[in-house]
Amino acid sequence: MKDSLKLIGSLTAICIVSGALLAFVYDATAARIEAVAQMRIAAAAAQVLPAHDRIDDAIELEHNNRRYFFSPAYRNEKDLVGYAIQFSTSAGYGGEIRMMLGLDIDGMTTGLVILPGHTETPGLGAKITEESFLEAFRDRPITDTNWRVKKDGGDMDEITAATISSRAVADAVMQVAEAFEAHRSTLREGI
Amino acid sequence: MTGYILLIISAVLVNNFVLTRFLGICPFLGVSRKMGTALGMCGAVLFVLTSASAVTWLVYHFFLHPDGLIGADLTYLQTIAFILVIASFVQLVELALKKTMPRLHASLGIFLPLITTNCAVMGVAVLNVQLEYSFSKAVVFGFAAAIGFSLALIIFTGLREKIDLAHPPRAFQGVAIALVTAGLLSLAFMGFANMVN
Amino acid sequence: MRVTRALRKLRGSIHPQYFKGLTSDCPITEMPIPQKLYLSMSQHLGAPAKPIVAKGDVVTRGQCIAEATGYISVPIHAPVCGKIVDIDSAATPAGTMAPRVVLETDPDNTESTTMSPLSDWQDRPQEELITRISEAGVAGMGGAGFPTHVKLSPPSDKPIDTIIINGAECEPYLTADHRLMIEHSKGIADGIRMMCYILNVKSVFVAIEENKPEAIQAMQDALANAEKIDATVCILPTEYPQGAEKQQIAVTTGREVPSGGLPMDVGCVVENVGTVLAIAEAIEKGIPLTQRVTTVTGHIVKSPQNVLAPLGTTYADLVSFCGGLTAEAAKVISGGPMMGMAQPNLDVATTKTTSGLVLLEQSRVHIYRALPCIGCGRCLEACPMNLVPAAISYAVEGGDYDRAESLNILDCIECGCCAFVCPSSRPLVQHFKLAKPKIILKSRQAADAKGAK
Amino acid sequence: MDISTIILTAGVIGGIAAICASALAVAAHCFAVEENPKIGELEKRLPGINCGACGYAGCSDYAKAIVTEDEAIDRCAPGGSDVLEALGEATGAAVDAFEKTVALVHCAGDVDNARHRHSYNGIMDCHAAHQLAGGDMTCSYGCLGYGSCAHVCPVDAIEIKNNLAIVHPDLCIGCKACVTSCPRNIISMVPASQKIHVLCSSKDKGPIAKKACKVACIGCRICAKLDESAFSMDGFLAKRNYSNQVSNPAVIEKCPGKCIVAVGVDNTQADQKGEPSCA
Amino acid sequence: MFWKTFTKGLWRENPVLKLVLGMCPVLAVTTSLENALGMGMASTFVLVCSNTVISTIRNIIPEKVRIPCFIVVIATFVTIVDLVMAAFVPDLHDALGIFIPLIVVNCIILGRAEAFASRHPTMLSIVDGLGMGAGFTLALAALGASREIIGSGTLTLWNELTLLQIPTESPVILLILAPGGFIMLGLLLAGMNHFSAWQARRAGKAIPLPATMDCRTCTLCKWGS
Amino acid sequence: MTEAANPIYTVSSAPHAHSGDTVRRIMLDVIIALIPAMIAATYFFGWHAIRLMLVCVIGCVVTEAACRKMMGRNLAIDDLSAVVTGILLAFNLPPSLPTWQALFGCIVAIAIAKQVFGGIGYNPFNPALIARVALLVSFPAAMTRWHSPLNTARWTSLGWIDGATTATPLDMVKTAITSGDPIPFSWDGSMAMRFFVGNMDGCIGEVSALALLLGAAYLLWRRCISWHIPGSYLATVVLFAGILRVLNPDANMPVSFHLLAGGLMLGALYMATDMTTSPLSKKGQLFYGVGCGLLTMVIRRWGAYPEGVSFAILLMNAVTPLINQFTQPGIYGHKK
Ligand SMILES: Cc1cc2nc3c(=O)[nH]c(=O)nc-3n(C[C@H](O)[C@H](O)[C@H](O)COP(=O)(O)O)c2cc1C
Ligand SMILES: Cc1cc2nc3c(=O)[nH]c(=O)nc-3n(C[C@H](O)[C@H](O)[C@H](O)COP(=O)(O)O)c2cc1C
Ligand SMILES: Cc1cc2nc3c(=O)[nH]c(=O)nc-3n(C[C@H](O)[C@H](O)[C@H](O)COP(=O)(O)O)c2cc1C
Ligand SMILES: Cc1cc2nc3c(=O)[nH]c(=O)nc-3n(C[C@H](O)[C@H](O)[C@H](O)CO)c2cc1C
Ligand code: SF4
Ligand code: SF4
Ligand code: SF4
Ligand code: SF4
Ligand code: FES
Repeated sequence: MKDSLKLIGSLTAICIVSGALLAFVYDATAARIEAVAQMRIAAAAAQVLPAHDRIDDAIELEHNNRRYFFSPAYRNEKDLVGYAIQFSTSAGYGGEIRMMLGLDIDGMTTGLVILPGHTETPGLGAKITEESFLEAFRDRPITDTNWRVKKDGGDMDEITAATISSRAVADAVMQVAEAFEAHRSTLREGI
Repeated sequence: MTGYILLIISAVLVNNFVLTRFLGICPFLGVSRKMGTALGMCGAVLFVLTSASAVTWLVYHFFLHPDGLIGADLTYLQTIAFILVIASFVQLVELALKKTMPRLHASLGIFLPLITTNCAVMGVAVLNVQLEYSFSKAVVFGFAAAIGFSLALIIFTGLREKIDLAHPPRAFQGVAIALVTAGLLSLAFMGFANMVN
Repeated sequence: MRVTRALRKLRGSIHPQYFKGLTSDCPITEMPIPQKLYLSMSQHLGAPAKPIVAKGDVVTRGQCIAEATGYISVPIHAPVCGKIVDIDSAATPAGTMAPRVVLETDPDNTESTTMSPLSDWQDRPQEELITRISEAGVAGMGGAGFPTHVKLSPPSDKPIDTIIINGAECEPYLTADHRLMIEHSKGIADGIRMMCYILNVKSVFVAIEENKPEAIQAMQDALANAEKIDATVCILPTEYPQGAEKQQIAVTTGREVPSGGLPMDVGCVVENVGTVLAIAEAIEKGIPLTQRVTTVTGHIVKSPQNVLAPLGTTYADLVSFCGGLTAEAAKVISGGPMMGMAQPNLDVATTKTTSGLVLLEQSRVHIYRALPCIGCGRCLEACPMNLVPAAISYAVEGGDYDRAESLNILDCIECGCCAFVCPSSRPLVQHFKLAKPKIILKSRQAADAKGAK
Repeated sequence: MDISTIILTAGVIGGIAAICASALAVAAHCFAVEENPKIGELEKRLPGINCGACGYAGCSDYAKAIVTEDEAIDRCAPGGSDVLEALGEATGAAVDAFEKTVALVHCAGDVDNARHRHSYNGIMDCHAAHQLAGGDMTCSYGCLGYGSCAHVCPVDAIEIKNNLAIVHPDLCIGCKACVTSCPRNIISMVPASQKIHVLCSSKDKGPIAKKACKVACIGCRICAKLDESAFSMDGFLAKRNYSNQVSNPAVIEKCPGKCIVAVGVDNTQADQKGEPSCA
Repeated sequence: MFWKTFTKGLWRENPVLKLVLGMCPVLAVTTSLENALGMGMASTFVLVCSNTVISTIRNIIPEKVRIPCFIVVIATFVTIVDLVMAAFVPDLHDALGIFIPLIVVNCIILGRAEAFASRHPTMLSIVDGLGMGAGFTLALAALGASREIIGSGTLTLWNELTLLQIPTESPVILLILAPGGFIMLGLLLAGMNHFSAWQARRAGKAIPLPATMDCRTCTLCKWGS
Repeated sequence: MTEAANPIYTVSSAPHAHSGDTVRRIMLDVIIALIPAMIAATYFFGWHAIRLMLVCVIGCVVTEAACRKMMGRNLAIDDLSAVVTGILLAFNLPPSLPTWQALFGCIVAIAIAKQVFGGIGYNPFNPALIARVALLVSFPAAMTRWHSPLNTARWTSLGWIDGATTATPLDMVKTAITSGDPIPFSWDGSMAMRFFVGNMDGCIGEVSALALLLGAAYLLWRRCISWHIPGSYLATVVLFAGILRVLNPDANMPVSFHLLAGGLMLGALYMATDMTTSPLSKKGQLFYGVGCGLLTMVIRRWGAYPEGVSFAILLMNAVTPLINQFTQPGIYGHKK
């Protein structure tokens, strides 16, 4: 019995010490971990939406059962310059592809990035992350572009031998355009 | 229902625990010499993975999750809590088995401790949290992962029983040839890639 | 008397080139007595016989020179008169060392000691006949050389209802049994009747392959008016290994000897035609088994023929009796090419089981240059026991004898079909012969250990 | 840093630990199974290479045998004196001096010396060759050279050179695996300190032995006469008595069969070390 | 003494190449040199810390709960690493994924705790942890570098520092996929075996047997008993 | 040593007779059987077929020799198995594959998939298929692009003049079905005939079912292969494809398409039948063939890759040791 108590006691004691230590470390890192998430969005936004210095929490929209995160971006802390739109598609060859599209207040796209973590085939579908594919998505009017691959009668060049991935990206942007159209009023301030 | 079936197919074939996720390689290499031991291991893994999924899910959602009993976000304690719970649970079962069913213990029980320090069990617990599975999904996932592990282990044991009698060059004898074989097996499993999207 | 065909087909089988034409038409010729006879004490399966003569002793034909050393053992008799000049140890045709008695013959002395003929055998008790067979040194002449009296005294819980006379002679080259059936069909028929009497059995099958029509005819004639027994001449297709006991039981009676069992487990006794003849001679004439017909053959033998030679004749003597060789031999086989044993030289002497002596020139010698098994599965097709020779040999090669055992290596009859067909030229049978004794030893030790506890 | 968070965290994890530990303690109590702690104790002292030299399935099996069956403690050859001492300490058994032994092949009949009787065609394994007509060497005692011993040696200490098995004494760990593997029974363990050996196993009479092999023992008794304490005769074969060192090295010169050899000293076995042959 | 303890882990008893332990992270995270190094260093950190703590408290832990206590200590440091990496090297943290929490079940760490730290003084245990960790990192780096070079045609650190660029359009992607991991590790092990054999032969020593992963040789399973 | 007075006899274990068949002869038969397909490949793809076949055969043989030499074992290239592997590997490559990638395939096939295990007979997986899959995974772009057969440039150019590449029929069908589009070509009798003869996009050796069947007939006649594997394999595919077609004619192609398109014929007749990697017993071979058929169709229908033959056969290779264990024939004298 005494043995058992000693046994329980020592394990519990060690755990209590560990717990305390961890609580301390957690406390010390929590803020930073939180910030990392913000920083990531900011970094991506910096790529797709140049010239802003503040970005707010995203407005979540739903359209056709898909969710879109519109983060408004400001210059000089107050002038809205556009939105960084986070969205994703699961129509890729390998699975989900997460993207961010930049949109300025004139309704022109300012850039598209594929966020890390996609599973398209290296050498084929993975080419969607390359500038040569993505540049076609820049500087186009969001509502007046036929965001589809040429094979489907749209305006976008598909990547040779990776139509599926190209199509997935283009179609997803098309959906963004529709969502934007539908929710234009929700997105206050201007546009 | 189809959701569960897809989950199972995915865990067994497409994202096989051993061959594509690299979880539980140690027992995969270690107990694949003889079919008898491999089968024993499979039985033990099936049991432990399924029940560990359940136990860790409960611990996570009742104690660690902010919506649980405690009401505070203690999710960062998941590693330490999981390993503690799994290790104790497995040992408990082993002790009980040894006493009450010595025959079963001799065939399956001896593998139980081996599984404690094994990535597959811890992996399944962590994945359940990461993939935000419900309780029933978590249990099914644990079970399917174990089936995937067993499938890979049994096939691999069959191959190894052949290869152990082959004549590889000396440098390849032992683990090296086993790893190459596992690689080729994993290559064959790539045929299931992206089957469930 | 009936004539039938095989009840069923062999499961696996092969069709080697037979070359029986070399000797099948050569009548049995008796050989002049050689100068020296080398009588191995291990002429049969079981414990070797123990010499009861000493160096310098003079013996007469038919005199017992070595006595049986147990139940599964038979005595050995002097084939001719002469003087014992040496008792030493030498290799048997099987390659094992055994004591040997060297007899310097005295061809002019025709004296002989025989046992009393039991021509009224039908009125004598069966035990007496069995004792006679044992005293006459009769052991199986078709294969392993198992003491015949043991086979004829089955335990009471294993009733025998069928006797099968093995005249298949499925081995290529050999024709000794073939000629025996043609020339001594009457004696064989007598022997059959005696066996029936001893075992109290009516049903007899005489199994002969269809490539021996003359023998089939002769046996039919000899058995035509056999009263009191129900004899059947069973014509088998020409396929190797039709003559193997288990296979023969299956094709003639449809029964299957259980694994690890004996023919008597399914109520059968299988005897070679030569053995049957020896039984008849021993009982009716009181002559012990001291000579046998051996086919001396091969494309390089000048006049291949079926030789009736005393036991202990060296192979060199046999060859020179057949006129010597036309080209240098590269391989000398005691027995047939499928199951016979290759000999290191011609100094080895015949025994009760030497059914043939085959001499091959270099171009007919198959050299084993083993490749790994490529898994073609031909050996499976060929195996009459339905084993998986490829897997067994793979296991033996890798030293995994437990697996070999679990693959039923012990059921292998070493017929050689698998090695015959293997394109990788694997020494499959050698693997089995290598592993079987070790496995048997191990399981025996395990059994002993169990018994000790 | 909020002290209550720390207390909460520590409390939760401590609580989980306490529950687990108590459950275990209860279980350990309820399901206790007797086991001899000594076995584990001994096992720790064994090298753990599971080579089987002791004759058991592995180190733990041997440890068990020592405790439960009173098995001798000197059976772990690879462990040598260190392990013996450690085991002695643990069991309290008396420890005799541990003499290192190595395997020796009592044959010098390589291709140059021994004659072949026939040409063997079959599995490259001594047992298999021996099974067929008693082996392909004219000498029915000598090494067949198909390397069954080399095959079982766990440390590659045996090399087949010119059709003759040669043990490298400094590589041999004394596990005895080769001894039982030889169908000719010509390998035996000899003290590592002894360097002079009779490298012949032929019991044949002189002329027969001589005809079969150039370096055969012809049973002339010269060695036994020159050094009685170290050599004796067994029929036509000289035997080394390893409890004594060779006092008269002249035997090497005088042996007409040239089968008494100083191994590992001059141009002899150990000297011939080269690339171990690869199976 | 210290030096010997340190180098032991680097080569003679290299946990990956000689002892064949902790294979999961070795295979999973070595798709690039950077990940490999990250994993190696994270594990080394945990190894050193847990060795330190365990050898310090080794005398006050009751025998019966020895291993559970070790596990708790290890898990604590793993969690610390997890949190710190999430905060300061988030990309690496993402790339290593669940293999960070899985450090806790890495046999090497528990193995060293059990086999070394619980029997040796603190300083020596730290050195042992450093050596083993360095050996682990080295093996991971070798594997990661070779897989990255062949599999993606580059060798990059911290996302921008390109050390090497193979001028090819089509690298052998196989190498960075799961099968490539197994095969490359197999080849690496075979190379090591060959090298050790060659070394031994040159030194006239017994040729070491190639590593075999066999549960009999692992001491971990006996925990708690 | 003086010359022995007596001749030295050969002593070996029984049997002393042999059928005379050799591995080399079997391999030679396979090579002979592949000749029609080689001719077809050359006719349809011209110089590039010749280039690939030469590169693969030489690559495989040289790799084999080099490996054997490094391992210090006898060369054993005269058994011709490396030649067979080379030809079959070439047959599994698209005509435009760069030479260096084909060579990489040879090294994978012979070094990694065969010699590492000890050479002929010891490899658990089909070497040529391992190489094909390794290439497919490594260079998906190069391995899934095709230049059509009878391309005008097939004889005139060392490279391909016109850059136009297409997907194979299976690939097009798969792309169409997954994206819900109509199937881009019509499948009728004349189309089927075209495919049967070999005028379709695909790997150089897989296109002509006619040539492959001719060769297979020879192999069957020579008893190098038995009907069990190809028979059960093709029958399963027919059955499975038929059921799918009946259930949903819009999303599934007819049975004849599945039989003729892609590498099914090549796989079923020449690659699934590789003796080393397929079960020993006839019963096991039936299971194996059925397994191959099922997996092929599952991967074709639901998998990411348009073609499932290679993976199916490799997966069944993996379970072959298990099949061998569970299909031990009923041994004489054992209770059934
Ligand atoms: C191994 C392999 C990987 C593939 N990966 C992708 C991919 O990542 N993205 C993609 O769109 N298609 C991928 N494909 C599909 C084919 O390339 C398909 O033919 C193509 O997407 C459609 O053809 P097209 O672009 O020529 O119209 C892959 C195919 C294979 C065999
Ligand atoms: C160990 C052993 C024991 C045998 N015991 C008996 C027996 O008790 N009764 C019997 O009729 N035959 C017995 N036999 C003989 C066999 O049935 C068989 O006839 C004999 O082995 C010769 O067969 P073979 O030439 O096909 O090898 C025995 C054989 C062996 C090897
Ligand atoms: C493969 C094989 C083939 C055999 N062929 C014959 C044969 O052709 N003729 C024969 O009499 N015995 C043959 N035997 C021996 C028989 O199995 C059996 O032992 C013998 O007929 C028993 O009779 P015995 O005791 O009178 O010799 C063969 C055995 C084996 C294993
Ligand atoms: C009928 C038959 C089919 C074969 N098929 C293949 C094959 O698909 N791939 C291959 O690499 N070798 C093949 N081979 C050759 C050989 O069996 C192969 O290289 C072995 O797997 C090597 O051990 C085949 C041989 C035969 C007799
Ligand atoms: S020797 Fe044995 S394994 Fe081979 S065919 Fe005959 S019975 Fe079958
Ligand atoms: S016949 Fe020879 S190569 Fe064919 S499966 Fe049997 S052992 Fe293997
Ligand atoms: S010593 Fe014995 S086992 Fe070794 S090679 Fe010589 S005969 Fe064979
Ligand atoms: S097997 Fe090797 S190590 Fe063992 S005793 Fe023999 S030579 Fe020495
Ligand atoms: S490292 Fe994953 S099971 Fe050992």
